[in-house]
Amino acid sequence: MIEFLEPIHVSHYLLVGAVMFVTGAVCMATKRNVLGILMGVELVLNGANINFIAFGSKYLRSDSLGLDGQLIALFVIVLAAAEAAVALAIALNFYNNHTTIDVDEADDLRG
Amino acid sequence: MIFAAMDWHAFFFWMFALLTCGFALAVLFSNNVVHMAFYLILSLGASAGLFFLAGAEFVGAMQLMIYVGGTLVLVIFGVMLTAQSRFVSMETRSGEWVVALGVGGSLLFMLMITAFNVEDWRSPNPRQGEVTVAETQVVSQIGLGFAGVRVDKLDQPDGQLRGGMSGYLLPFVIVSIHLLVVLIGAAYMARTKRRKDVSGGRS
Amino acid sequence: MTGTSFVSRLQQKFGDQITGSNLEAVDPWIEVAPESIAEVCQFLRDDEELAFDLLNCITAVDYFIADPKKAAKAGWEPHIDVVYHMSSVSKKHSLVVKVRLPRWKDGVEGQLPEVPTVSQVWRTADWHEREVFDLSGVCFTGHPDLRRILCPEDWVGYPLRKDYEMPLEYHGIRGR
Amino acid sequence: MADFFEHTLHFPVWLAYLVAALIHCVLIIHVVAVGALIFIWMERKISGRIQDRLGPTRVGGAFGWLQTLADGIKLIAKEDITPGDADVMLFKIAPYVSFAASFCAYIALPFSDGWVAQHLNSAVFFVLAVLGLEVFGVILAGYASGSKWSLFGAMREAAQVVSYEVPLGMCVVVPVFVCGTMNLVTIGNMQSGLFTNWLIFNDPFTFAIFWVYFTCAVASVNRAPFDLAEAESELVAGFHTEYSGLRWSFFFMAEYGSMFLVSGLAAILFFGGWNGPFPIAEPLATTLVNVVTLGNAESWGGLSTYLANLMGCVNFLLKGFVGVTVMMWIRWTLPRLRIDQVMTTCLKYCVPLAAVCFLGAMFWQLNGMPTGNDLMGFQRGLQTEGWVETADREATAVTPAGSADLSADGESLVPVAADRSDGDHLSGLAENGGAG
Amino acid sequence: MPLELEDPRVIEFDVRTDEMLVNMGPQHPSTHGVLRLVLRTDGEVVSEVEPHIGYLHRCAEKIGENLTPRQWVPYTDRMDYLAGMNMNLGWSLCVEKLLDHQLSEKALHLRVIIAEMGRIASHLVGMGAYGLDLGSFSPFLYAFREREKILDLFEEACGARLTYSYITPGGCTADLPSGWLQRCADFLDQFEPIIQEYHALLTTNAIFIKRTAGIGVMSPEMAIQYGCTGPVLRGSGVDYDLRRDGEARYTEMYDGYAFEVISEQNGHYPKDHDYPAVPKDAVLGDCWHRFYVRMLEVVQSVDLVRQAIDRYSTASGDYGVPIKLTTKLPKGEAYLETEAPRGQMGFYLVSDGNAIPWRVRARSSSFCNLSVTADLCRGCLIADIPAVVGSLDVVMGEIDR
Repeated sequence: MIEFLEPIHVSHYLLVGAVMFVTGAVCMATKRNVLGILMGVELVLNGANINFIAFGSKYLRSDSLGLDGQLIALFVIVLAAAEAAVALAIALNFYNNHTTIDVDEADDLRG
Repeated sequence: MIFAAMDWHAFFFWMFALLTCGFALAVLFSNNVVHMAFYLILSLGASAGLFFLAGAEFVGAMQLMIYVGGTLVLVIFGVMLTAQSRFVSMETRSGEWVVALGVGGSLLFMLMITAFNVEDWRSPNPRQGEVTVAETQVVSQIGLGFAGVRVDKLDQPDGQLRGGMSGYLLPFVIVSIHLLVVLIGAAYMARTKRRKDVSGGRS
Repeated sequence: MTGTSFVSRLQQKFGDQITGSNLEAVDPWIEVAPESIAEVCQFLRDDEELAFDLLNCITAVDYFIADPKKAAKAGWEPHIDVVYHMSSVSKKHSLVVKVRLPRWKDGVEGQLPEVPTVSQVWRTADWHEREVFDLSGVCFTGHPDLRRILCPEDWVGYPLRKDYEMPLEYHGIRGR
Repeated sequence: MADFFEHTLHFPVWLAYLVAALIHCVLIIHVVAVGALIFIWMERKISGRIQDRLGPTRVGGAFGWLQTLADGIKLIAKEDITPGDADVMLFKIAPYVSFAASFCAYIALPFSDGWVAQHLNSAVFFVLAVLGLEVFGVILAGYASGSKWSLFGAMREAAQVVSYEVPLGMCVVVPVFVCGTMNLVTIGNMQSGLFTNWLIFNDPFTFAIFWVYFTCAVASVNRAPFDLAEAESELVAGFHTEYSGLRWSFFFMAEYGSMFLVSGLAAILFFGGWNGPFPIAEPLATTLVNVVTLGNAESWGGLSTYLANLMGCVNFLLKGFVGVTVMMWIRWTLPRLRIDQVMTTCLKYCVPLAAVCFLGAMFWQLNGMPTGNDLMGFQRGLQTEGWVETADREATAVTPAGSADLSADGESLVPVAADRSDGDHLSGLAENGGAG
Repeated sequence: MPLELEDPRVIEFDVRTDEMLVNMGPQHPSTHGVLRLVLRTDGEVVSEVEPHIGYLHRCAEKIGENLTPRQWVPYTDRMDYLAGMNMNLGWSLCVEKLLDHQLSEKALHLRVIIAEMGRIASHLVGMGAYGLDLGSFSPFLYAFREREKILDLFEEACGARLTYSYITPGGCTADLPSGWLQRCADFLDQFEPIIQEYHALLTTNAIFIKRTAGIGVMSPEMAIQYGCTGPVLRGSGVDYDLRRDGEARYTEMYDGYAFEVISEQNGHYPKDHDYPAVPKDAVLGDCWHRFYVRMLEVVQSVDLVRQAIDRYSTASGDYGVPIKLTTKLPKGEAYLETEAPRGQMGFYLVSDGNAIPWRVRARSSSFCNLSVTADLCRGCLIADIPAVVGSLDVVMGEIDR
């Protein structure tokens, strides 16, 4: 067990990233609330970020991604913020039009 | 003593990892949308701790500032705008749970296998002890990287590997414009016009 | 303008709707038939020479004596006077108009006497009439929102009537 | 400090770091908690003086020194009420969220040269980021209280803090830009010397932006005239309407903690941090040690430096206190703004002003126009870091080999250097940036 | 806020939130006592306000039917408890009107001194409390510092600081103690410059102007329609003050006094040159004007008291001996309004010939002034509600009686 637990290397970070990613994905799939889905997306993006950081860390790998990992993580964060703004706007719009935030009600296009 | 025997990096890693994953799961299993938002804050905050641990200070601070500070305030704002009791908790149908957890579980299993299968990722950094604190303090390098100068790669002997020398200027500009457009668009959408049928019937 | 000219002017306009007046009293007053009070007030406000644009006060005075011996000596039948005090900001004169109502409508105890509202003439009459309704039990017909104003909505009785009895208890609170 | 335990006292590594961390924590929590005690006492005295009263006079002697302590005891003894409609979990946790955020930000705030719990390369950013988290406690409290007034307070707070973070960030970037570093210790040290070295006197734009910063800082810590989240004449008590006793006092401590934090940040970013207006601390300390040790200051190693740092710390605290006092002064003088006016102030005035000042400062700097220091010349602090310099160095170190390697996509903007000159520079930083 | 566009089916709106019903009061810091406002809010915008009153209802009128007029004087104190002297005055004048009781010259001047000092004290509270409503604490204490000095003077005269019962039907309960006039004059000399401090703290403060100018605008017609009186009416530019325009029994008190009725006429206030100019954002009839009228009235009252002190010391007659406790009232009725600090305070007295009145009625100025709230506050922000209600300067004791 102790061999699994330490020393910490990239795989452990990947594990955390994977858990976050899957949680986020399941969250997106199961939540009926627009905001819940939005939070799922955030979790997924953050899971990916952890992987980037892990691959970019000089502590974990001698031949790391280096700066690229962090730069890409930054891009992801910024894009996530942008995405959240748009998603929130969509959610509000949806709420204004349907007076609900239940995505299952969004079936206007259904024949 | 147990403290002496402990690897503090590992200790903090597991602490933050548990917090991150635990609160991520709490987001998943909570039905109250405000609780979900709160757990999400904690989860993202803890993952910022992981970033600090991995030596990415700037990204960690960014995570706190933009992700946790900015995004989630927006989310909570949204929560409040829709804070009606009927929306606060919306139960997921149990059928969906079964399917989602099945698919998610298998995905997790697959990802874990992958993560622990690559030998290179599993082996610790041979020169871990040699890494100085300074090597991870890369704020100015990040700044230069965005401006198009990759100072960290200047010492790369292999010319091929110095391919990304132009840095991230172009993506940076693109993202900036993207952000601007998105903000304007979001503001426009949130204030959209709504068609109201005077006759009262649904069109 | 003085009290005499008000009366003559009103009588000219409304004839026998002006049922009485007392110009020798400390405050000269004019009595108007209940059903035409709204028109009279409208005229009083809109007429250029009268221009009573400010309604100071609406009061109800309950004339009633429970003791029949004393009541006989009082010299009046039991009734309720609704008194309108009005004045003019521009002309700087004032007037008292009274309306005499029975204590109960059609003599049936519990049926509030009715008088048309003047709240469309002066907006301030809205609250004053609510207060009179609340405390003296006069119903102002046509009032937009005739509810109790000072007493709780579920209060029983009209405290400023002379025969009012304080309830023994109100929601578990001892009254007397 | 950990080095001291490790090398001088021969502690094991883990113990050295643990003890060092604990000492830092205890010190900082004292700054926050004791600071709050003093600030509350100060607020009472100042408001009293402003309003022609005496303020507390009895508890603990002549000036009511212990009034806050007495109040604290009262608050602890008070019943902790949870409303029936409350979301119990969030309601209970919200004050701690607020307090923790305010407290955590102190981790990166230096009190004197190198006296900082955790050297962070991006300290400015970290402080702002963590301070921004305080709003969560408020929002959660507002939501969880189950009271409409609290909800109003929380919505106002959310709107206000999110908008004010934009100009605040822009204001903070200007000193960062002038100094070329985000490390607060370095920024502070760069302003050593005469007061003309202080960044506020650097150029007209830094002078202007300080006022914008201060306005935004007052707004972001929710002090009058921007205290809309707890506007007592409108929202009863805003987000903490339903709180009582100790939980309520946590909000209070968080408020005073962040008040000092933004004032301290202003002191470092604009007013020279721990450097006094005249550079007398170092010589004074040396002389003092010389006198005491009969001229053997050298042999006493870092004692004089330590003394100088101590004076610097006092200096810094004084500046922070001045900032807090000004905030109190404003609070007891001005009426409160309305929510739409608060937002207008931010979007119509603060953001454009900050942007103009940012551009102006950049223009000033890039054109090498005279700074305040040129008027009354004095040696600037020698510690510099920064990408401006790094880029210069890289630009001068162009080698033919590097230019030959210009990538084919033609997007390379800066010529490439092949040698590893950067390493030295970075390791030089390490001394400065090592863990405390 | 919905905005009508050309196409009636298209409505533009901000982020839509849900309507909320919020109770402001009766225990709320800015509702001046136990006023309860039920707000229907859409976000921060208030779409509807409904005042609920009666939490302080004490049936004063019913009590008046069981006490003699002099016994009822203390109950008038408790109506507008911030200006008890002026309440006493109104009731005393009403009783004297019915009795046709004439006062000596000296008693009249004494009443002017007391009433105008009461007006100053009351306006000081109005000013300070308005600062509180807008989130500024210090003016309140500055105001109370000066008010305390007036209360000290009142205490010397009658022994009470809040519920004086000093002015009684027939005169006053006692003559002024020796040296009182000098102390009063000293106070006025010391107080007058301080008014400029208040102007600096509030009237000309940029934030104060932003919060009050153009808020709660009431046209003169609307003010008269709602029966608003006093500074609220004059803040809308109506030149009407019972001290000048009232009935003779009241205005004889002020005969020979030089004072101006404060209201904006043709864009100017009297004394315009001495005091801060009207800010350009201010609209006639808004909260700022109502506040400003009170501030200027304080100056007028200071002038009036100065004149009254001079005339009192040389006047003939006594201070006015109160009527007997059991004096029989003549049969009949009398209604009299006086200019109290908050507006026209009217008392109506119906007598059947006994010592105890048949019916007593108090026409409260705050009652009428408050009734305009629902109209004034429609469509404003939550933060404007304290600003509007505070500018009406209501006292619940008077409204609920």
